[in-house]
Amino acid sequence: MSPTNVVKPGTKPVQPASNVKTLQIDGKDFSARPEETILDVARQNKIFIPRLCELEGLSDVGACRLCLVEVKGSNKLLPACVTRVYEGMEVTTNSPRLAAYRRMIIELLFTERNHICSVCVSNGHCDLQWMAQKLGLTHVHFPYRYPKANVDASHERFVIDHNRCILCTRCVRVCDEIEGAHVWDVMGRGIDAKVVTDLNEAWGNSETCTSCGKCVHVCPTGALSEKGHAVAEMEKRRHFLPYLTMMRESQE
Amino acid sequence: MSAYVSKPQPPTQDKRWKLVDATMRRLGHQSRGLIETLHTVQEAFGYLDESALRYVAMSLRVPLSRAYGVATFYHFFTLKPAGKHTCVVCLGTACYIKGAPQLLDAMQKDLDIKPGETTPDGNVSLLTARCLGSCGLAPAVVYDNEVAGKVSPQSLREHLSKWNHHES
Amino acid sequence: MKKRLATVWLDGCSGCHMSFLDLDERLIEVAEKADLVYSPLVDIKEFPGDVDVALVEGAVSSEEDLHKIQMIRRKVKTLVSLGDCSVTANVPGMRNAFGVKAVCDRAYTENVTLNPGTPAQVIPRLLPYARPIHEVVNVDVFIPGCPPSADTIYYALTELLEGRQPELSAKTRFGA
Amino acid sequence: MNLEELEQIAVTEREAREKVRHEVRVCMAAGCLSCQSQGVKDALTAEVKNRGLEETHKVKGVGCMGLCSEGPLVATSEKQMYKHVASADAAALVNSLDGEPVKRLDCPTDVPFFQRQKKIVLENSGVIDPERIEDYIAEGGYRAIVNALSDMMPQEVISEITTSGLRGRGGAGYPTGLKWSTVSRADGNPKYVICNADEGDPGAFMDRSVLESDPHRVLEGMLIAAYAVGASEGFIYVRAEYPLAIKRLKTAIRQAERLGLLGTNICGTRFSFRIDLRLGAGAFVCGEETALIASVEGKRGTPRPRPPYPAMSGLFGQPTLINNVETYANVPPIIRNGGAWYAEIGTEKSKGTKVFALAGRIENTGLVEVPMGITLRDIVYDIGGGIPEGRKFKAVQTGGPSGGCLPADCLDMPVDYESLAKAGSIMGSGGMIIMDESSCMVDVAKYFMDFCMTESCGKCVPCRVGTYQMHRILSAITNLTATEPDLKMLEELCDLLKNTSLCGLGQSAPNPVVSTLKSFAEEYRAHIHDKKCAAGVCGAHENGGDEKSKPEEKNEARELSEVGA
Repeated sequence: MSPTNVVKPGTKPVQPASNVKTLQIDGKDFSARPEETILDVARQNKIFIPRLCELEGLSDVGACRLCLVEVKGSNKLLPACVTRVYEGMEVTTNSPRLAAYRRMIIELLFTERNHICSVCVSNGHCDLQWMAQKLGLTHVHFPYRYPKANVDASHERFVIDHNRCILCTRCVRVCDEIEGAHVWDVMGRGIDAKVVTDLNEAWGNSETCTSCGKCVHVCPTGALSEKGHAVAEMEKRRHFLPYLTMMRESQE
Repeated sequence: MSAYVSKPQPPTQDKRWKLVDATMRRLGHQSRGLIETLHTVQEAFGYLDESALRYVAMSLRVPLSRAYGVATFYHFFTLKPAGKHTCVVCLGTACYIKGAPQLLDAMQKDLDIKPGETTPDGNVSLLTARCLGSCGLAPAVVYDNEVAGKVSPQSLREHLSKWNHHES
Repeated sequence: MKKRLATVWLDGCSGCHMSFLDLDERLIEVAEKADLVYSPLVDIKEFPGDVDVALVEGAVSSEEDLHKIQMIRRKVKTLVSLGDCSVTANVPGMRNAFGVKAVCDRAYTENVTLNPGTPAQVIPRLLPYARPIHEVVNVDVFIPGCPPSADTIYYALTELLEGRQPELSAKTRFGA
Repeated sequence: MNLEELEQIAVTEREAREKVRHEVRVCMAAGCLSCQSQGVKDALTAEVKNRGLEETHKVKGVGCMGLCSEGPLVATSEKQMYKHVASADAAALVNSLDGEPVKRLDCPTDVPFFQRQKKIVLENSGVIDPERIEDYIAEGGYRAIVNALSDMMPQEVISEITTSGLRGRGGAGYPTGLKWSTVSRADGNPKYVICNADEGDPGAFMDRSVLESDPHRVLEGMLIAAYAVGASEGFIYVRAEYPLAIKRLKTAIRQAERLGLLGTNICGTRFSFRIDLRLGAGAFVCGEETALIASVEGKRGTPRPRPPYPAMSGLFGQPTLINNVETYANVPPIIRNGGAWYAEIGTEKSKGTKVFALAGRIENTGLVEVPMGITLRDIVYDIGGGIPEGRKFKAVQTGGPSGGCLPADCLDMPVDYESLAKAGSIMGSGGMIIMDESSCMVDVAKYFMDFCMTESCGKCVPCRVGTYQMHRILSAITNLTATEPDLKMLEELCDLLKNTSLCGLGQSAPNPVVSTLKSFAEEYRAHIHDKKCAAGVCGAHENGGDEKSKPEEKNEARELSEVGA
């Protein structure tokens, strides 16, 4: 299998592969460089592993837990996005048990805030919605929480609707790692955690926001959107991310 | 740009900022000193307001949103001023088993405030603690800065009425 | 022996019923396999017994909805949750974060000049939350979608009338 | 500083002690201080001064004596102990020193509570003045590090620790020697040593007591660790809720620096080590090592996936050793007496002693140190004095929110890491809460779930939303409104959180539920099917003040937590 040229941010540019690891994913043999993760190898070889917080071009946080896989010899499930390959590794990316856990995690996300797909700007272009369908979800069997979440439309071009936020922190990471502004961060903790701009002020008043819109486009759901879109009209464009990462690395 | 790079000035002339400055100096004005600095602000002023967060964040070159995220992550920090008196009811396991919930009930009935709230007259703040480590004295309550052990709803009421009569 | 089919309209916009009607000429095919024994589309007042399949549109929002769905559950073999309102509470559920009083005040008191005040008669009392029907009774089949397409409904219905369990996640989704 | 100089300080101190005919020790740890032991000490000091006895009578503030429920405690050098002492008793106590003990205040020490303990970590607690380094040195303190620096290679130090069989006392029980050797072999400079003193278990106060009673012991343990792994900088991450421990640690660090036991070129060697305090700010999750590191770095205390483990990449990306207070406190005696000596205490896999904080429905609440392998029955009934008011033992909770509730049929189980884990709990940091029939086990499970929900950092989905959902179900059960499907959902969530959460907090959050479901299933059934709570805790009346709902308003039971600003 051909090694990829994509380099994860946060890792040093790779020296010529001194050694190659061979591993099995779902019974098939693959080879990879030692600094590559299970997800890297799976992605290169078109093996689907579900995930929501991960986005190619951003650092990995291992927070959504959808990419957990079974690795022979480990009694714990391991997140594919941050687990490095090793020689002789045997990975199972799907099993009835994993499928059940993944469905439950998606269900929990749906119960956490108010995800009303039918009236969402991202309907039809939403990673959460798509993932739910992909994983065979037809309903949520945990009760919904119905929190009162606000919508901040103070920015002249963008809107944040906390009803749709799944706290993946892609916006936090893209703003910090790519744009370098660190406008976004997470406040509070646990079920009350929330993304905020600056000192939890209205986004439109932010002194640090450059209005670049990267956060909007990496957002997996309709939480961040551009103004002027009706239901189902907000399509995200993410092609800039691998490009910016590549250009940045070539400058170093 | 230049406003950002130049040395931030304390929000007020208050002498207590000197304490905050001293802490930041001791920690080399590095971003890693954020929590320690916030401790100093909280100790000096009793809470962290927006201007304090802004000053500390600028001085330590920490993004504003990160400073806010840190200040709201830790329960020890508060963004609002506390009442004249504080009453901390310990909700550690030992205290819970030995009747801390009844103490909270009594507080709520008498003062009509929930944990984390302050009476409308600003006299008493009710707080809860996860564990004071005074489990041998359960249930424990901290009146202002004084730990009291084996508190009953009755003794709690007596203490509260003292606060109300003397100073409010 | 023809199957006995019912459709029910709780708190929803009737869009799912419209989508059902979009089966068009396939309705005739369905009619050959099943009798429509109860529906807002036909003039039958009492929900009959021994219903094989019931398609339920809408969330459980009022005391009347609750009473109805509990009664229907007792009389139906296969209860189908049809559309996002019955599967997720959807738009009717958008009031849940605000509480009944605030919602009624906004609708019946604020900005109202003629006889302001929440009506106490005729209109059934709202429950504290509009809820998906499976939070109230057991549901056998879920067809998400707002509304589910006629093709989806057709597929699900024919499978059910043939006694098979439809596999719906590939055909529809929330908000579809 | 070398061994001779250290010995000189010890000799001077001992000579000063010999001049004193009577020493009166007043407990100045947090427990007794909160029952006005400061006043007792002041009264005693004044009494001695008034009588002009300062030459021969010494009043000394010491650390915790263990029996916190009977405080303020006072002990004399004649091994007489007094309980519930008040300032007014000062004259009587001073009189008694040359005569008969004061009967009405007598606190017998020939009882199992004192006799059955084996003190290693607490050997100086209640004996020395925690605010004087000389007192610690007189008891053999700092000899281990000074010896190690002159006579032992770092590798030998690690090998002693490995021989001792010491395992992490913070809860998980990872072999300490193995951890040290990993850090010592890790590439990277500088390396860091961190002491986890963020004792967050609600119901545990062992670490606080050690810090308040014998802070130098922890500093010496860290020094030895730093020498062994090659670290030059250390941090003690201590809860801001422990002001007294912080004050005594600051004093101790200053004193050690003055004597050259901390700083550059310690004892004239090339070994340099400094220790700084970092104050925790009220986040239980910071007990998790990667979260703790984030917090020391001044960030939100959220954990990150491991590997890389802190031993390879920890604080500021450097190799970092993290142990908890009690682990470090065990180190000086191990180096002083040898690993083999330590390995003789305890069981095959769990060596040494463990400090437990006894609390809840038990006669003797306080701090005890017992050899590993002792049975729970011995701790509860013999040392703890059993359940007060003739009530019946129901369960003992160990390990806090990450642990479980053990029923009466576990009482004869030996207390060691493996047995506790097998029974569905964990050793944890050492909190032991005893419950009688007045406690409802579902309510207890809800209490811990409430704790985990509020302490969840919110980073990973299963823990953030799962603890909320579990708490909701447990609230419904204790409101007597839950149904059978709720119970099934609860079990599903237990399994989900255990297997998919990012860190130990989420993975172990189901433990209190799982263990009570296993041992007290009939209580859950009674709540759900018969709508009854045998302990009379649950149901109509509000408890804990956190429920807005009344049972008849079932639909309102779901809490609406404000997310919007």
